[in-house]
Amino acid sequence: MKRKTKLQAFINLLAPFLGLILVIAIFSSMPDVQSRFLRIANLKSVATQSVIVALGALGMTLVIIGGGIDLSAASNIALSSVITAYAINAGLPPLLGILLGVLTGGLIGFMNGVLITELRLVPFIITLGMMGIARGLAKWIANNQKIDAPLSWVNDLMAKSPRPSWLLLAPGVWLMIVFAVAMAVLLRYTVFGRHVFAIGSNEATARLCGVRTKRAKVIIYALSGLFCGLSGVMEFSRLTVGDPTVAVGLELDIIAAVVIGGGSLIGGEGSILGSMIGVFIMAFLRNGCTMMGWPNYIQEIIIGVIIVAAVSLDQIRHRRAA
Amino acid sequence: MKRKTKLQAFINLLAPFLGLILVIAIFSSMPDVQSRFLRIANLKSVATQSVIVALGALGMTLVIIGGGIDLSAASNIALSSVITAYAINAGLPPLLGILLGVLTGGLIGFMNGVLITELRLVPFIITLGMMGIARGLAKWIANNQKIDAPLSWVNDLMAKSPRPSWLLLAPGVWLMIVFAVAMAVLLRYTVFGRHVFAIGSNEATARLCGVRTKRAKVIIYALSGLFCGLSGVMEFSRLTVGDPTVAVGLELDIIAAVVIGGGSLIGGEGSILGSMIGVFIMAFLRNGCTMMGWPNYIQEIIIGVIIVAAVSLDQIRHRRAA
Amino acid sequence: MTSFNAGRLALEMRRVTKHFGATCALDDVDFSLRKGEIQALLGENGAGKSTLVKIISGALKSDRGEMTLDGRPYHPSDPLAGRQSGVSMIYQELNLAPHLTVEENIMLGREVHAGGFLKRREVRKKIRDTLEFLHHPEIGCDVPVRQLSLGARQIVEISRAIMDKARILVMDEPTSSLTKEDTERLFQVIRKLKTEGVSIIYISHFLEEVQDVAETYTVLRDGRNVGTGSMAETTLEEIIQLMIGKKITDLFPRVDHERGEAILSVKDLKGVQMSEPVSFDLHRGEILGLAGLIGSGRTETLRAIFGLDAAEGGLVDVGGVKVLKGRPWLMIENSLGLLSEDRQGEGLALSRSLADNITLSRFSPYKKFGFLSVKKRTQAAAQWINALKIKAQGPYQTVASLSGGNQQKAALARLLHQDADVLLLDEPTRGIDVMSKSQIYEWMSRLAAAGKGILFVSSYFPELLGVCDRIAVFFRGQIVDVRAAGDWRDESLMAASTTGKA
Amino acid sequence: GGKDQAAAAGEAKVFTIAVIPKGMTHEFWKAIHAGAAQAAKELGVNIIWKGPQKEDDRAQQITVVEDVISRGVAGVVLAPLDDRALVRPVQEAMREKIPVVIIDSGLQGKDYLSFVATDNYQGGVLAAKRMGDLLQGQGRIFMIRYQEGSASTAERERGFLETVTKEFPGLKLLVKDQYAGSTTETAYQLAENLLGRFPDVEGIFCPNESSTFGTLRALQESQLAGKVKFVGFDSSPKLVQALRDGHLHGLILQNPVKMGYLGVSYMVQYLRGQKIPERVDTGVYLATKENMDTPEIRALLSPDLSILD
Ligand SMILES: Nc1ncnc2c1ncn2[C@@H]1O[C@H](COP(=O)(O)OP(=O)(O)OP(=O)(O)O)[C@@H](O)[C@H]1O
Ligand SMILES: Nc1ncnc2c1ncn2[C@@H]1O[C@H](COP(=O)(O)OP(=O)(O)OP(=O)(O)O)[C@@H](O)[C@H]1O
Ligand SMILES: [Mg+2]
Ligand SMILES: [Mg+2]
Repeated sequence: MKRKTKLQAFINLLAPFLGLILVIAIFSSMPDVQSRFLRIANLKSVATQSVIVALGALGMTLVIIGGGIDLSAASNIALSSVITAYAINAGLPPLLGILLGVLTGGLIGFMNGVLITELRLVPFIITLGMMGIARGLAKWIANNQKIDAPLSWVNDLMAKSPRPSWLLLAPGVWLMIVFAVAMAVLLRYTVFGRHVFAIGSNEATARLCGVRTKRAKVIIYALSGLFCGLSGVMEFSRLTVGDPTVAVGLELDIIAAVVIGGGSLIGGEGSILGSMIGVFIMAFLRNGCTMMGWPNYIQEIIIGVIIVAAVSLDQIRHRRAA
Repeated sequence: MKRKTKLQAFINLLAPFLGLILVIAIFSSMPDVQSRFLRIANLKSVATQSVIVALGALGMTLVIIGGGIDLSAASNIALSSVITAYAINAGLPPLLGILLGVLTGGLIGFMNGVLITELRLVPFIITLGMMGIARGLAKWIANNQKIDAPLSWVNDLMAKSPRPSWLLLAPGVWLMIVFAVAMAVLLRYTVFGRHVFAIGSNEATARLCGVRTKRAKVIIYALSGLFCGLSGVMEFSRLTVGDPTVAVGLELDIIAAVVIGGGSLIGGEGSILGSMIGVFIMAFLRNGCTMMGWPNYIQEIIIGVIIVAAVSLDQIRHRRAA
Repeated sequence: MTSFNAGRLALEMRRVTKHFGATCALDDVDFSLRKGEIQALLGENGAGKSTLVKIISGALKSDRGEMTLDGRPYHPSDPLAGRQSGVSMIYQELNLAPHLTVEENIMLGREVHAGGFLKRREVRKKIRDTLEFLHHPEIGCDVPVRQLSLGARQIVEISRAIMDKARILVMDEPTSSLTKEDTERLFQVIRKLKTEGVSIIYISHFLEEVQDVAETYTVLRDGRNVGTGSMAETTLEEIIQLMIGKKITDLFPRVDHERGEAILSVKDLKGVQMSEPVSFDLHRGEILGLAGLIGSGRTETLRAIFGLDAAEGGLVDVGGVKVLKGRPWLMIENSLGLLSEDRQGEGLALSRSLADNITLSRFSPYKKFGFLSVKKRTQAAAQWINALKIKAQGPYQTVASLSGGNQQKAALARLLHQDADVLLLDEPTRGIDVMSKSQIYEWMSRLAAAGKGILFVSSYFPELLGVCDRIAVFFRGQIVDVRAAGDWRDESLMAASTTGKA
Repeated sequence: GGKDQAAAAGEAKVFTIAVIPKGMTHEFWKAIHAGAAQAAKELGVNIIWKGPQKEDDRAQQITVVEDVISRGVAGVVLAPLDDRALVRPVQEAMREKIPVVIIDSGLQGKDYLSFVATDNYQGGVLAAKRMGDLLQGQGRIFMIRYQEGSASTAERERGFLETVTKEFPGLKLLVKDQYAGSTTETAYQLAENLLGRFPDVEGIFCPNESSTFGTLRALQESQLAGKVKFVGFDSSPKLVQALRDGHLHGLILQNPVKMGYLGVSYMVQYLRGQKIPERVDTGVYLATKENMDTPEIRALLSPDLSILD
């Protein structure tokens, strides 16, 4: 029994990597890009490109495990990036700008949570509404334009070649790693994490067992919002401008990453490691397709197929394990 | 007892209209557009504008009542419109072009259904994958361009002032009405309709009660696909070109319309009448905001707020009824 | 009278009223519970028992009325507040998070932690001990609950309640899926808790059980308290009379039925988790009982027959039609019907109306040119609601808002409406009151008389003995013995199901 | 640096040049692609034609630039979606010794070889002048905007607006802050709704192809086509037809084929060690029903895309 679970745990651990390994293997064997694909420089740029989706996915994992969904994530990222740019442009110190951006994200998330719990509406609708509201606000604040904030150290956060070169990776990538570990610990080793799983699995039960479900849900959405805010700051750092039209439709990418990584939209299932793998599967796919110079429509089709394939693989594994 | 249910039925019937009446009342009382808003010509154009979303919503209602979701709807619409344009451009008779467009939609839907039932994956993922695949195909077939098909009677289907003028409304609007009635009857007065509700409410129960759940689900998605195909034909008719980039993000509008109309994303609830009202609420909102000359961001914010408000109203009504 | 009045009041409720829309679930109910008292709460289905205890636990709020706990006013705002005040509860409908493991479920809401970080090692041993104490060491701490059978889940639920050092323990039908042995074990636990000063409210429709464990009783009828007293000073008949307002003469009414030719024969059927293939025949006009312990494979057998779960192999022959790889719809076409033991998870479409649920497996009478007559269907549903005395506002009421027992009746109504020739009944009387039970036994008897075959799974031996013609005993996934009902006794059934030896 | 290296490699090596548009599905980008392909064919180089996955998404264009740098190309011809956001990736390319030529829209800084583009502001001015002529300086008009955050169309809108206010005070702008959105359908609906509100409009200007076409459809549907003076931007077969039918009274044209052609050929010339100009204006032109059959305008209205097949 004990050995069985250990073996199974190992398979469970490896299986999600399989998809990623497959994608990397495919591109590494393509004669055109072979030599370039696995170069450090390319890996670095894939890592940097992943930061924005990854940060969003950290929060989204929490939300999805808790049985919800956050469609406003991408708009929230855009709004936060605009707020950061606005603040820095208005002459505030960059750190304060970052703080404001992150807090804006958190506020939107908090509002999501409060509305969902107080109006007792499905998260899909509340966050769909918030998606429009946040995007509209972003455009309003930016006055339908992009905001050209003066360059500052904020814009180095996502520089592919970081300033103190011993950092190796962009500070944003390190932030992503640190937060991923923190979130994994939160989900696995804390009471709150346990409650998130319980709420996603059966909210009524959680409530009857004395979990403060409302409070927990507000925290879940607020946390997710904070991550969107941070992601928005990173977006600003990368673009060097605050762009209200950025990240349109990105929420679906974020959700797809979580689901590819084993998150269940019914709730109660998912993991940070899985979601991060999902993020990297998508990032490597995009990167590989672009390097190959394949047309975008081919890329779109391939990504669609991979999403289905990755999740089916995961499903088959689960079924065998059950 | 009997009277009570009758009264409640009446309230249930009226309540969804309330949102629509409210929206219309607001704009009709705005001094700026008052005189113009309720003109026949404007109503006609709102009706015509609604056709595409409405046809999509007919299928989506079925899918959502059955406990699923179809994210590929908008891409499917684009693909079908491209196929129709391609066929007509290639010299096929327009009727055949329409047929091919509708069937393409049906095929994509059928594939959704088969994949969902055979791979036993959540509809969200399959249709998310299919969303990319259909969009990619559309761009591929159209060679990343618009397809300029020669004008034919197909393009009169969505003419605001229809050819035989006794039609009053565009043939497309009549089609929408006919199909809406047909779908409402299907849902309420046929065994298949009852099965759809049962599957959405509890799939295990439906299976236990002898519903061929797999077959029913394939039919649901195929039907939804056919409606997307028809919607694509209408899109082509309206634009006179087959545009692969059209309707990006429209799936969320369609879903929102269904949910505003009382559809529950958990399944087992929803109605055609409600969804149609949802469609018109959104269409009148867009129309009114544009007529008022409000900036787009205000419009985006207002629509977000209305989505949340409409659904909350519905929720409160339900709670009171319970 | 002496023992009845002794002891300090633990809980007192005064003039508690609760409405659900037009339904009055509780009407000016007074209720009191003493320290260390084991009190039975009895009543027909829909009498308001669950509603009353949910108000005590904080899951529901009363419209009106006062409550005191240990003399202090007590108005829990949510279940958490209730628990913190020392009220622990086992809900009628199992209350577990399917994705979480046994351990996680037991500790849910009361996790042991240091600064928010879980401390798992300490609780683990306690959980093991508790499960062992309940004689279910085989239930692993790390198994996700969704992989457990219904009975095992009930054990998990009980473990949770008794680990939660409560002052008041409420049990709403804790033994509905338990066998006699497990029930005995539970009673030992209850008595032990009593000596520790815990007060217990015990709801059950197994009246002999209740008589065995409870000292006092309160009977609810139509949301009113119609009598309270000492168990020792009353008889079952008196209690039943209080519950339903009249006397019940025959608990197991019987309509004579003749055994005919075989209508269902199962050959070498082997479910995925069963150790040995199963073979048996069911005849027309016969009620074949299946006895066994939790997880002995009865449910699995029924599901495999009906094609709900894949079987590794075997043959099912229904009235001459051989079905190898059954699909449920095919089974229904072959006039088989199944009642699931899990009414909430599988048996009912909770968000749909009674009419929808009752007619779901047979629409043919209401179909004309492919269209349904809504009126006819509603009328038919209303007839079944009357026939089974389902307490509801009408055919339009959603099933979710019915009481547990009435939901069970709705599931049964669906199966009866289906009019199948072979009925597979998995714990059909779970949570159903005495009166209705005897009515259901009568139905079964009558169906058998009409030439139908009935497979009757139950963990409640008296009903098997009272209703069946033959009884088969399952042990660890295989049939160990089949005999005519008259050749079994309570003890021999028990012996066969626990040891596997006839 | 790159120059010497490339020159050393000489004619023996076939260069691969990445051409990165803002999007891939507008006719405009097709024409650029055709020009680029033509140059590639003539000069014997390969091109990779790759835009952002989502049309007009700044972040994704950055990703594409980074990815082609990773892949290793001889040079990049880029139509930046943003004059600021693309600066850093372009700098990175330069650091990797990959030269960059900018086409279509401007880029801040000086980290590129050459800038080949239309003067968008001038395009707006030209449109305003045409509108003024058509209405003889008097009338009620719309200016429909393309999309939030799009710099090149914003320039055209600015050119139009400033010229109207300065030179044609008699033109009254009924609408000037409504965005058509990125697709034809959204433009169509917007125009339809605007026409419902202001049926007495006399002139309309749209700043790009999709908004022009959407508005055209709305005019045709409302039986107003031909009655309302309509000036659009860029070309597509349907717009050419509308010009011929008198539904459109002016189309401001750029020369995308030339832009693509020059972008690639300058890049190759640079790689081969030749000198190239820093700024080239490919010009804006006005097409009307009268001049549309002149060879010069016809080539702009219906560019030859056969090379792409
Ligand atoms: N959420 C609800 N909405 C509407 N009516 C309800 C709801 N919950 C309970 N009721 C009604 O209240 C009455 C009492 O229900 P309750 O569950 O307390 O009965 P019970 O005594 O526990 O019955 P059982 O023995 O069947 O479990 C029933 O008529 C039931 O239909
Ligand atoms: N304690 C348990 N732990 C894990 N699995 C269990 C447990 N109890 C039952 N099962 C699973 O359920 C299967 C058979 O249970 P089944 O439900 O058929 O039994 P049953 O006789 O109907 O008993 P029950 O009264 O529990 O329904 C077993 O083979 C086993 O896989
Ligand atoms: Mg109850
Ligand atoms: Mg069982």
